[in-house]
Amino acid sequence: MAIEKMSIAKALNESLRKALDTDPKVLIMGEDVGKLGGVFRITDGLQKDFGEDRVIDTPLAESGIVGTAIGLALRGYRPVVEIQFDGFVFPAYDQIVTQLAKMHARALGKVKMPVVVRIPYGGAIGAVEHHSESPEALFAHVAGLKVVSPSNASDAYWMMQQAIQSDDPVIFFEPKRRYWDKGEVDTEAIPGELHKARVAREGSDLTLAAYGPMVKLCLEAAAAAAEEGKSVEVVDLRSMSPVDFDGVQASVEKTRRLVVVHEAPVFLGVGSEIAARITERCFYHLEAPVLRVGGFHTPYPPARLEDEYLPGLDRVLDAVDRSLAY
Amino acid sequence: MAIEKMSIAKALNESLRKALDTDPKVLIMGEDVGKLGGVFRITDGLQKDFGEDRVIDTPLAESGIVGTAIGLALRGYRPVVEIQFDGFVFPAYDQIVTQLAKMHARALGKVKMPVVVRIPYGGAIGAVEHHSESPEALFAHVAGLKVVSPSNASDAYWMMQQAIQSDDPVIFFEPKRRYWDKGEVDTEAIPGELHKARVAREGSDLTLAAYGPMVKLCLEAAAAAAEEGKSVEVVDLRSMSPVDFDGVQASVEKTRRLVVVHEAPVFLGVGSEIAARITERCFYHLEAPVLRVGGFHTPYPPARLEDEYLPGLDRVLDAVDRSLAY
Amino acid sequence: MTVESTAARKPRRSSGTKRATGKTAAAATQSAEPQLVQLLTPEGERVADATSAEFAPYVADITADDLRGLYRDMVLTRRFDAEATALQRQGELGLWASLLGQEAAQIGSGRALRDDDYVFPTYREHGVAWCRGVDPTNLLGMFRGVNHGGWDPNGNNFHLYTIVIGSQTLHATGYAMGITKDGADSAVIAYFGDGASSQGDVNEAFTFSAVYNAPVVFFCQNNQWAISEPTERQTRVPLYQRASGFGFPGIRVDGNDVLACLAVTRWALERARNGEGPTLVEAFTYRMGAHTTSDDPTKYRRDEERAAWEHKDPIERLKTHLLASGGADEEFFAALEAESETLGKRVREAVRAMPDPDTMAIFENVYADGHALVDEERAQFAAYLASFEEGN
Amino acid sequence: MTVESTAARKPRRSSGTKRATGKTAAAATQSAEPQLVQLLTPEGERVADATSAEFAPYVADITADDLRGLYRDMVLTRRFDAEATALQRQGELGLWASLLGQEAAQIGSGRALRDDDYVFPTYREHGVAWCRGVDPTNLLGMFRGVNHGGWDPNGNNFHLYTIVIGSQTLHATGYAMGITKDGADSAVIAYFGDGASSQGDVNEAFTFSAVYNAPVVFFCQNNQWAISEPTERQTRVPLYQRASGFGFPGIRVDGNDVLACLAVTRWALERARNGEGPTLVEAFTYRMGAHTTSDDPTKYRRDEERAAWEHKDPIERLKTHLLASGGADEEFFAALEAESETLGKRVREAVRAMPDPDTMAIFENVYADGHALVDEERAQFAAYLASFEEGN
Ligand SMILES: Cc1ncc(C[n+]2csc(CCOP(=O)(O)OP(=O)(O)O)c2C)c(N)n1
Ligand SMILES: Cc1ncc(C[n+]2csc(CCOP(=O)(O)OP(=O)(O)O)c2C)c(N)n1
Ligand SMILES: [Mg+2]
Ligand SMILES: [Mg+2]
Repeated sequence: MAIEKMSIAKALNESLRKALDTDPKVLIMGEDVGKLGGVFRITDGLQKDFGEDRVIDTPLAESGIVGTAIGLALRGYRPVVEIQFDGFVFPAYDQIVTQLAKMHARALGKVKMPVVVRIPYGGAIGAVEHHSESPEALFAHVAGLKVVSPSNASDAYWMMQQAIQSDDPVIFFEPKRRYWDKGEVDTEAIPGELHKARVAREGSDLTLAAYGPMVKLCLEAAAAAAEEGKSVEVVDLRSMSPVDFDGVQASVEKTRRLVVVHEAPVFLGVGSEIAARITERCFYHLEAPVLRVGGFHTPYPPARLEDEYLPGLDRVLDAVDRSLAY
Repeated sequence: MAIEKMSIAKALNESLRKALDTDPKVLIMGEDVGKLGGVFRITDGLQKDFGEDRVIDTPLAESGIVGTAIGLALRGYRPVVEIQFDGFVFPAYDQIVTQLAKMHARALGKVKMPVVVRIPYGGAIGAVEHHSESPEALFAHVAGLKVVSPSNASDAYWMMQQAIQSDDPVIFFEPKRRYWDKGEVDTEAIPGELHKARVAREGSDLTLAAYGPMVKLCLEAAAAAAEEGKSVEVVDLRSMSPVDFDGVQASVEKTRRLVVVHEAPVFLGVGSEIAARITERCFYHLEAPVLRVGGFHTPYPPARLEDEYLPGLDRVLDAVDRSLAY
Repeated sequence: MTVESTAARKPRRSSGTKRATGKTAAAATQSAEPQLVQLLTPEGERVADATSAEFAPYVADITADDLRGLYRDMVLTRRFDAEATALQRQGELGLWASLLGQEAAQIGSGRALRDDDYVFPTYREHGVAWCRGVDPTNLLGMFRGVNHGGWDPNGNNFHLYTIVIGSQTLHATGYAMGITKDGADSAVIAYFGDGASSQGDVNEAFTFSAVYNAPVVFFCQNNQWAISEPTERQTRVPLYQRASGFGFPGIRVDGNDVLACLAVTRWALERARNGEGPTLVEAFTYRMGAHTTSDDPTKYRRDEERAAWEHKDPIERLKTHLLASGGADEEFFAALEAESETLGKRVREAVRAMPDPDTMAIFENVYADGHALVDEERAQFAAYLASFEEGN
Repeated sequence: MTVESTAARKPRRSSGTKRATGKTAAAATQSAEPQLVQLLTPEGERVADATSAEFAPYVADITADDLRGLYRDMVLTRRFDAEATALQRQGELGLWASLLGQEAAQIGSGRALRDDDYVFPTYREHGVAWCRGVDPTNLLGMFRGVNHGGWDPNGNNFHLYTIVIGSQTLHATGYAMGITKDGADSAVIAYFGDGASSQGDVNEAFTFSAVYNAPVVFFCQNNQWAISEPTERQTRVPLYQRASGFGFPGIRVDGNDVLACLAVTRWALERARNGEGPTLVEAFTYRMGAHTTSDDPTKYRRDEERAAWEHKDPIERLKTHLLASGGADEEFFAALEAESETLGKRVREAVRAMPDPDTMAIFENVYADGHALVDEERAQFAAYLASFEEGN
């Protein structure tokens, strides 16, 4: 039976396992990914089954991890790199934006960079500083990278498969607060395209666009709005680079209203690009300006304030109301 | 006589000299800033006059430069750090976004981070890879940093003074292709606020908003448009964090049309935020969607293609026409 | 011979190479097991070999009273640490990073400092904080989630905890460069772990401090583990040797010997004050507990390893010595036990009384000079919150 | 004694400290001037000391024919380099980074490689490129501004030039880790400069290569300058010593002695192939010209320094040796001169004939698998350009 109910964490683990199993060039690299199976256990059991040569505990140096992954890719390997937490990707930022993103173009296409950088991201887990950030815009702005984030177990499984198969570098943002959410995964299904948005719930009055951890919240908001007689469509973007603007546009042409939700700060967050471009594409369709719900222009706050800081049901519904009020 | 005509490069040099002269805590740090005076000679003569203790040639390690500047700031110094070219700031990115930007908040205000990071940025100088980038959005998205860019000699002089006096970290983007453009500097004037936009040319039909190297281009475009009977207002943003949205809004409420121009890629560039927010603020005023002219979602191309890649007069005027056609 | 030392250890088992080890043209091999500066054996006896003779003068002034002080520091630090671990289990803290086993390294080095010296800790230097006079309850704020570091760094010349591995070594170096510029004779100590030694920043700190001859002591607590990774994932030679290639001395000290840690740190600080620049001290110790309360060491290390280190316990060792030398009597230990209890109680109560921050604190201290966007968002959010209160 | 070496040099003049140098408790000082592996003196004579005896076997197979080959490589490389400098002055190139003075380091190391080895260069390894069989005109594309690196790295196992200092050392290490995984006995050589040694990435490459015992040779051309900064801005001890602290050998070789560079690189490559892991080679040489054509060295270095190095010229030295040993006659030199002229002409013509890239190339090769936004922007831009052509 190919359909199984599993958590996002398990789906990722299964997907990595399958990749290791089917392609000897696939490697897992990162801090504590071996015996420990990663601090979130996403690589649990993989070193035991595939050996230290395929599942590699690295020195504690993120630039070194990504930099050597690039070298391994040049040698024909397909490294899947784990960054332990969102806030620790920055030591590797130079190698990612200057080397990983640009190598293919620099070589006029003569080398490829099939490297996946996995980043557990986002907040709401009550953690200390640097463990709750949402830096996706800082990668999506950079040409040469692809940036995705699954919102459910099936996507976690299949998007990881596709990311590993991609000949381009993929920054794979894993919604860590949803790791233990379960969903059905059909490991024999034919998956949709990696960079296409998905209508997660149909509606006619307003579109909520989100990705990763905020999709579930938006679905809850849509359900709550439905009780008040408002029909809200939820679009799961799935990919932040490229963004499926056609998909969002199709929804907005129907609903004429758009609210974008992400945990990342609003200012120059992915929502700003969606607002700008959808406004350009749908100028005569929009009944209200595209509204955005997200983090503030502040550092991610201490855990005891994160519930207030993070977009929650009320803030999303408030934005829905404000949009509908135009 | 306090009013003098000088290049942007000279204005920066004079401003740094004045800062070194008036505040013994001010330091200059960077690669080749000493005897050589920097590859653009912005620090020319400063080491000779203020000594190796104030104008410090550093090891070739950007993370180390910013990291030690943070330590010096903790000790009470006010380091002005030079990053040699835009593309070389990324090794320091972690220290900038994780430490420099967040230290003040982390300490609940008990320490300050008066560090200026100077970055000669932008293209059009016929350089090899990594020497022509415009990464400002990657800093403006990050809370805790201030991000500015002067467009003329007077602003270069005064904004540098203000950046050094600021108790917050300021990422100071210097429009390298304009270094040799001359303008009048009144070294005794009372400067405007660092983070306020400036109307560089008045107009009534459309607003062009830009900063740094693109202001001059927009002024040329406005002049060309005037010949065709179109009255274009040019707003020099000066600051990308914070953006003076009130200033832009005031202009757009008058002209009802906005085009934002920057060299940086359009996708998630500063223009996306301006488009999103101004659309929200001026939804009923706008006759056309906010249009953006900027770089493509590609690596900065080889020099022989940069004229095509960079926003030029024609592309700006094309956007003006497209906006006016709504 | 111009060839520098080769690896003291064999290539790792897992390197996957099947090649034979060929003859090298030239290879000066260093001694396999590096010496350790030790002044007090695990059995609590004073060491009297050549190395200790070199460093013993640095603790010649230490009286029985001082020894009791060091002992008290370690006991209270351990007690505080245990209390924090318990508080995490009770849900009062979100996380705790225990220093269990590293008390001697921290108290020994911490007590070597002068008030005007400056400390750059990781997230585990609770013992050093204690030496600096930072109220231990202040350390708990960030682990409870009410702040990211609640104390004034300049209050005790003890910088905020730094979580991103290695970053603080550069801050320490910069601070030390500032001391030199000021013409002061203070010094800086930068703490970091064995794992951190791999970070580029740490090595850049070595370069900067050497080039500028900065008065900084790099104090590496090699507790054998970086979460689940043993030290050989970070280096194939002893860590203290890293320093020589940057042009300054490195030394390995028994990190469970508080006297030796005190002596070696004093020596290194003296070098700094004398204008001799940086020193790397590797305190060879052991993380007796989990990496943090979130960690499960049974996944990656054997119980026997931990058990072997029990015997080297830094507190027991000094206790034995104090008892044997008559430096302390049962009364002292009993009084200390009582003091520990009081401390535990105080910490418990203080944590439970720690108020949640005000919501609007989110917007505070983002900038020193203000920022229009923060102001705008603060106002909008306040209005939004008010809309509920008005019973909207 | 457990203390590692201290700085061989005094604290820098400019460190601003007024403190007296106090006594250190322990300090094993290394010899002030490190030895250099040299097989050929500046006067062209074979060296016969102990060190050279160790490395001479690595070039025992070198015939007079081979020597002429090395000489030819150096002369043609220099000629190509001079031509490129001239082309920059004529406006045909935007920039040029000359290797003048570093021919021996590059040819010696480059000729030590096997075809299946892999090279990670900086932006100055024109001589190594030559050894790899990369058409020199291919190197000029990026300096002319028609591409960012025009050749197929896998065509000659010669990676693209890397401009961001030090990054390529990690790529080299990763590539070498891959070789180990493949069970191959190829090796990797990573070039970098004295300035680069300060970058975190380079030190992380040392850590990774040591921990994974990767078959990589780190070849540092210490040409004494990083743009305007002399080597003491990067380190206070000789650079080759950096390796020992990471657990692998470092060695300094006369970078202007092509034979010694060949021998030492062969030795280091042999170590790599034998599963002995990384080696650091510091080729002690000199940048005879400016940093690049944009640079003005008169701002920061004295003419006399350059003049002193003229005498150590790598090409003259081999020429003297060839003449003295009868390894080459005037006919050979004359023929080579003619060959140089031909090469110069070919390069000149090739550059001038190099077409500008097509505008739409901006959008090519950004992604291997395509990207909707790039497609959209490409289409929009094409339409925009077409609007002019239609005489809009
Ligand atoms: C840059 C960075 N990467 C990863 C982490 C996650 N992390 C926290 S502690 C730790 C291990 C640190 O080991 P070590 O330096 O030996 O210090 P110890 O915890 O043993 O005291 C890791 C990987 C981090 N905090 N920062
Ligand atoms: C990360 C980075 N910072 C700065 C630069 C600018 N830059 C180019 S070459 C150079 C000096 C390099 O010196 P070295 O490593 O000794 O190599 P050399 O040029 O002498 O061969 C500098 C600072 C760069 N290319 N990359
Ligand atoms: Mg450790
Ligand atoms: Mg150099």
